[in-house]
Amino acid sequence: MLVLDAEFFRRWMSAAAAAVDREAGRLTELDSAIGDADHGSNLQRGFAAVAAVLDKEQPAAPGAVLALAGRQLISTVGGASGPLYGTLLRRTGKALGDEAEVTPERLAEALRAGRRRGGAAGRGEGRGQDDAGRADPGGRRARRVAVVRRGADGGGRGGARDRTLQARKGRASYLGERSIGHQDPGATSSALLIGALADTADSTEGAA
Amino acid sequence: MLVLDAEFFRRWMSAAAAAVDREAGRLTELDSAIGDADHGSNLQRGFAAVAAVLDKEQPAAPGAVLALAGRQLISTVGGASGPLYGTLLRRTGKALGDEAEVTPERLAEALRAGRRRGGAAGRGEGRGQDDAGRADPGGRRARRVAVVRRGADGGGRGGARDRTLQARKGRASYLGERSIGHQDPGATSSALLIGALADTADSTEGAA
Amino acid sequence: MLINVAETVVADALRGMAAAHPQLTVDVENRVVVRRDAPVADKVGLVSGGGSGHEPLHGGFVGPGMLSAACPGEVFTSPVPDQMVRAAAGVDSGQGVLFVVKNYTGDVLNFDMAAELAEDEGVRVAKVVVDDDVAVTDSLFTAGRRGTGATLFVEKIAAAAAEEGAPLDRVAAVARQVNESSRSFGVALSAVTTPAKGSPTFDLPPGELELGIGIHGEPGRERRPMMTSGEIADFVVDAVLEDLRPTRPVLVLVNGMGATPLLELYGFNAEVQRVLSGRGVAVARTLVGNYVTSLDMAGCSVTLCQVDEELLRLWDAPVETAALRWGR
Amino acid sequence: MLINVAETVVADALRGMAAAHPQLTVDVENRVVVRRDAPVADKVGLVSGGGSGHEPLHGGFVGPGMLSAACPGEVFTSPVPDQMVRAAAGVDSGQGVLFVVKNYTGDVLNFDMAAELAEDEGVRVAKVVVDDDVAVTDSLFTAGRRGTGATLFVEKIAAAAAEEGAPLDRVAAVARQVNESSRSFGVALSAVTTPAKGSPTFDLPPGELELGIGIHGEPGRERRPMMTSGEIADFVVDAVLEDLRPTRPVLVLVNGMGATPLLELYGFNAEVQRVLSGRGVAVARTLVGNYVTSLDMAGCSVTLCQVDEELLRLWDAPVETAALRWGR
Ligand SMILES: Nc1ncnc2c1ncn2[C@@H]1O[C@H](COP(=O)(O)OP(=O)(O)O)[C@@H](O)[C@H]1O
Ligand SMILES: Nc1ncnc2c1ncn2[C@@H]1O[C@H](COP(=O)(O)OP(=O)(O)O)[C@@H](O)[C@H]1O
Ligand SMILES: [Mg+2]
Ligand SMILES: [Mg+2]
Ligand SMILES: [Mg+2]
Ligand SMILES: [Mg+2]
Repeated sequence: MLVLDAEFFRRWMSAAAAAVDREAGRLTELDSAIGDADHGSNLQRGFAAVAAVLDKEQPAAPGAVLALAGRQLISTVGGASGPLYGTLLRRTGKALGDEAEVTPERLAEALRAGRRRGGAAGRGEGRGQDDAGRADPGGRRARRVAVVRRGADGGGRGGARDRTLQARKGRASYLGERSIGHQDPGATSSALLIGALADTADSTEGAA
Repeated sequence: MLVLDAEFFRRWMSAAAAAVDREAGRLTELDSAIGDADHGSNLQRGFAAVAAVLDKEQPAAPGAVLALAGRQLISTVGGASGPLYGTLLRRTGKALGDEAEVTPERLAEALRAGRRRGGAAGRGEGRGQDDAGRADPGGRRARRVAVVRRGADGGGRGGARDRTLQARKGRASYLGERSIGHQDPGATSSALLIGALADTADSTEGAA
Repeated sequence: MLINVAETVVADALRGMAAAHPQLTVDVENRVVVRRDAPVADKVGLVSGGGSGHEPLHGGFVGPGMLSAACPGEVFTSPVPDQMVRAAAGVDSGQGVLFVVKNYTGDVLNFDMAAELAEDEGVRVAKVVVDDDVAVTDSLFTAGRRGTGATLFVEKIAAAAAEEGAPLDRVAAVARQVNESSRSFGVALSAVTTPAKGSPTFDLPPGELELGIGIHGEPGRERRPMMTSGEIADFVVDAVLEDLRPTRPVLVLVNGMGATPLLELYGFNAEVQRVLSGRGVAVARTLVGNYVTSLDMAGCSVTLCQVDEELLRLWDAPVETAALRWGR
Repeated sequence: MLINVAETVVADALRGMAAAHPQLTVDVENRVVVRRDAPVADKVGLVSGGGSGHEPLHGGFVGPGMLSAACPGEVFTSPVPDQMVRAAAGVDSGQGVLFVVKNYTGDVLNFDMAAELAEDEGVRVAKVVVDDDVAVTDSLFTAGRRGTGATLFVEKIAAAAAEEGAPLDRVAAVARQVNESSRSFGVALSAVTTPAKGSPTFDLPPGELELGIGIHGEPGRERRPMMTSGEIADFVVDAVLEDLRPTRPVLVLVNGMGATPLLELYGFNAEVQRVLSGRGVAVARTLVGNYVTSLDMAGCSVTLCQVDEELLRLWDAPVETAALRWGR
């Protein structure tokens, strides 16, 4: 059985940083069609900082890794994706507590908890930020945690399905019907992060 | 012998207005290569005003026609070409006095006088505006007054020769060597005005 | 672009601001711009911020009579909570701090987190969310209207109340009143190029315009063949009036998006005034200029704010910032 | 372009200015912008003007502490003498009027004619020709250096002397001293599009820049592949210093050509300050913004003016215009 330790989560985050770095141009391009052309550089800046701080502080427990990564995203990304991804990781980390190793089931549960508590998105004076909606990276990620367990590849294609939908959240919502046919940048980056998780799991299983 | 009356000068000015109107785009285009892209619209505005005021006031003597046209150019054109053309016409008109008819020789003489007195261009604190230089529309026009007497066509080709010269006056001078190879907009408009004079003379002789 | 590299654009600008404005304390590393004399005793502080690229908003509005501090984020990206927490702590005199937040998901989320953290540190925080852009239909299913030009009115007028010694809840109430009394609509004549992307965020051929744009290069709701200044004024002012239906005189902001020459903006203002007077709307004050911009975007927006005597008095009160100055 | 038709651009802008600035008297028909309280008793008047398209220059600089009147010509075309004569007559208190003229053939010719005519009407006129642009080599064979950014310094400082009651010859002498102490150099990142022409006046592909441009879309002396903000600052500041060789502290104007975002200008200012301090030049004051513009041109210019205590005091004196305001 696959058991996940702090090292696993550090590898996940560093795979995520690599994936985001590689795909930054595409994420920004997607965001430029229906947003403000910064999603790629936002995450690139954030995950570079995450990789650096994990390298420096080397937290010893899975929960501590995710909580630190989340805090770092919050402090360096800004925008919508900073608090959303940051809060998700931070709360997932908190839910994992200080155990030295966790099972994939525990991680899935913690991600769901992190997502439920991601209600910070909802404090915008009742104007519709109050649930993590269609495009919510956290939501997608939580739903796709199954991917990790199955070791399947969730990366790359994520978000393509969104093209038929009309954006209701984030800047893309301002486009109204013109958002239909566009791929959501946040959904795409979620797929990248999940893909990084899956790859990390794969290579761990392979090594085991 | 050709004798020129107020009607002749009004027809000259209205032919000039038509020519400038027709060629305004080209003049502006030339000015955009080596200046500030307004020579055509400057003269268009000025000669339209000249045509209007002559139509309204119907001055009875050649000198009065040119003086009024010159004043009108000064009051409506601005830029370098307004005072240069305006002063030339105004002073030529003054030199013609209030005779009801003048000979081509008298006109040629008056144009030369107008040009000599065009020294207003030279009051710019001794920085080089102090003579009517290469591109001076007045200078060209005075030299080409012979064209009228010969009834030859001076229009159209004027200024082409300038291409091999480096501009030393006006905005084109800022370009330094980069002005070589460009046709001067003021020289081109001078040729248009002279062409209008020649055409007017032709049609007058034809009618005579 | 007149930059070194995209990564240092905001830090470079802050260093340049510091050199130009000795009356500001610019913390380049932590990205906070504070008026030199903060905290002002017994005065409520006003902190705003948002993505960079909208200059002079917000740093250019820091000073006596307007913001106590501004937090610039990356270009078009909301700042991070650390910045607002630091700013709040720096300007709080004990009377509390008002956060002025433009209604974008990112801005709202980050300021909310900051409010929580600042309150943990003992700073009382109130918040007003500015959402004046009528181009975006307000609905439960969307993020709501965007915050654009009204931010200037909210910051100026609420700050004047603070300057007079109004307590936090009153300053917040004034800010909300100004927001509720304000509506905007914007038009782009060209797209915007961000340093990070290096090419225009959308494709707008010359000879076309985009109606209902935001200030982040988000494409608008509708594209049309080029209109005259007068036709644009008709369209834009009517869009605002339809939503605002003012019964009192208005403040008018004729705002350039960054690359529209002042000559054109003034000409456009003449048309805006024509439309307003045709619709029977009295104009109390007019401000024309590039105030809430979108980098190098050509275009303009109109913001109207209907005012009573109190708001007008606060608008006229002295202000002494890099970008807005009058009175005394 | 945000215009109606090219022919009415200037008149439209003047109507819009009138609506925005009740403290100005705007004669739209005769194209003269005058401070409302003119003529000010016992004060020398200052009249400037030039082609439109450089806003806020000059209309935005009319008011207490700066110009008495401004005469806007057509876009990039010097105004006609009738305008200056009318302005001079309107602002003369009997102490005479200083004409501030940028050194372009058209401006010099038209202001000269106006001076003659105004003197015929009994107004004493002095004139200063501003020629600060080092990109154009001064020579007997050319029209001389162009007038650009230093115009702002000349207008502000000479007007402060007038405001203090200095007589005409003294005001003119101060203006000349400021001009002689000032040098500028400009760079374009894009060409300019005039309303009359409707397309860029020269072809500047993205990724290239033009060094030594003027403010009328005249192409520069040299084209180069794009440089960083820091490299441009090195080039521009060195070009100015080579000619000026200041021995005293300088006023710095980091000027945008119209379409350069303030964010970039501030960043550029940081680089300018770096170069100056590296060259051992002390900076007394810095002004950053779009002040002497060229419609929608992207780019910037740097003007340095070396000052003694007297000039610095006059620079700091209060000014209250649409575009420049400080002090009391
Ligand atoms: N209210 C929201 N709920 C869930 N996801 C959102 C929300 N707003 C934005 N997003 C996600 O964030 C992405 C944009 O992130 P980013 O470009 O980094 O921030 P910003 O929108 O502030 O520029 C969107 O594509 C979308 O997936
Ligand atoms: N100092 C001068 N002497 C003679 N002719 C000049 C001088 N300066 C400019 N010109 C002429 O005027 C023309 C430009 O006129 P125009 O474009 O109408 O004015 P501006 O240069 O003010 O924009 C030039 O092409 C040149 O022929
Ligand atoms: Mg974005
Ligand atoms: Mg010209
Ligand atoms: Mg953003
Ligand atoms: Mg001109």
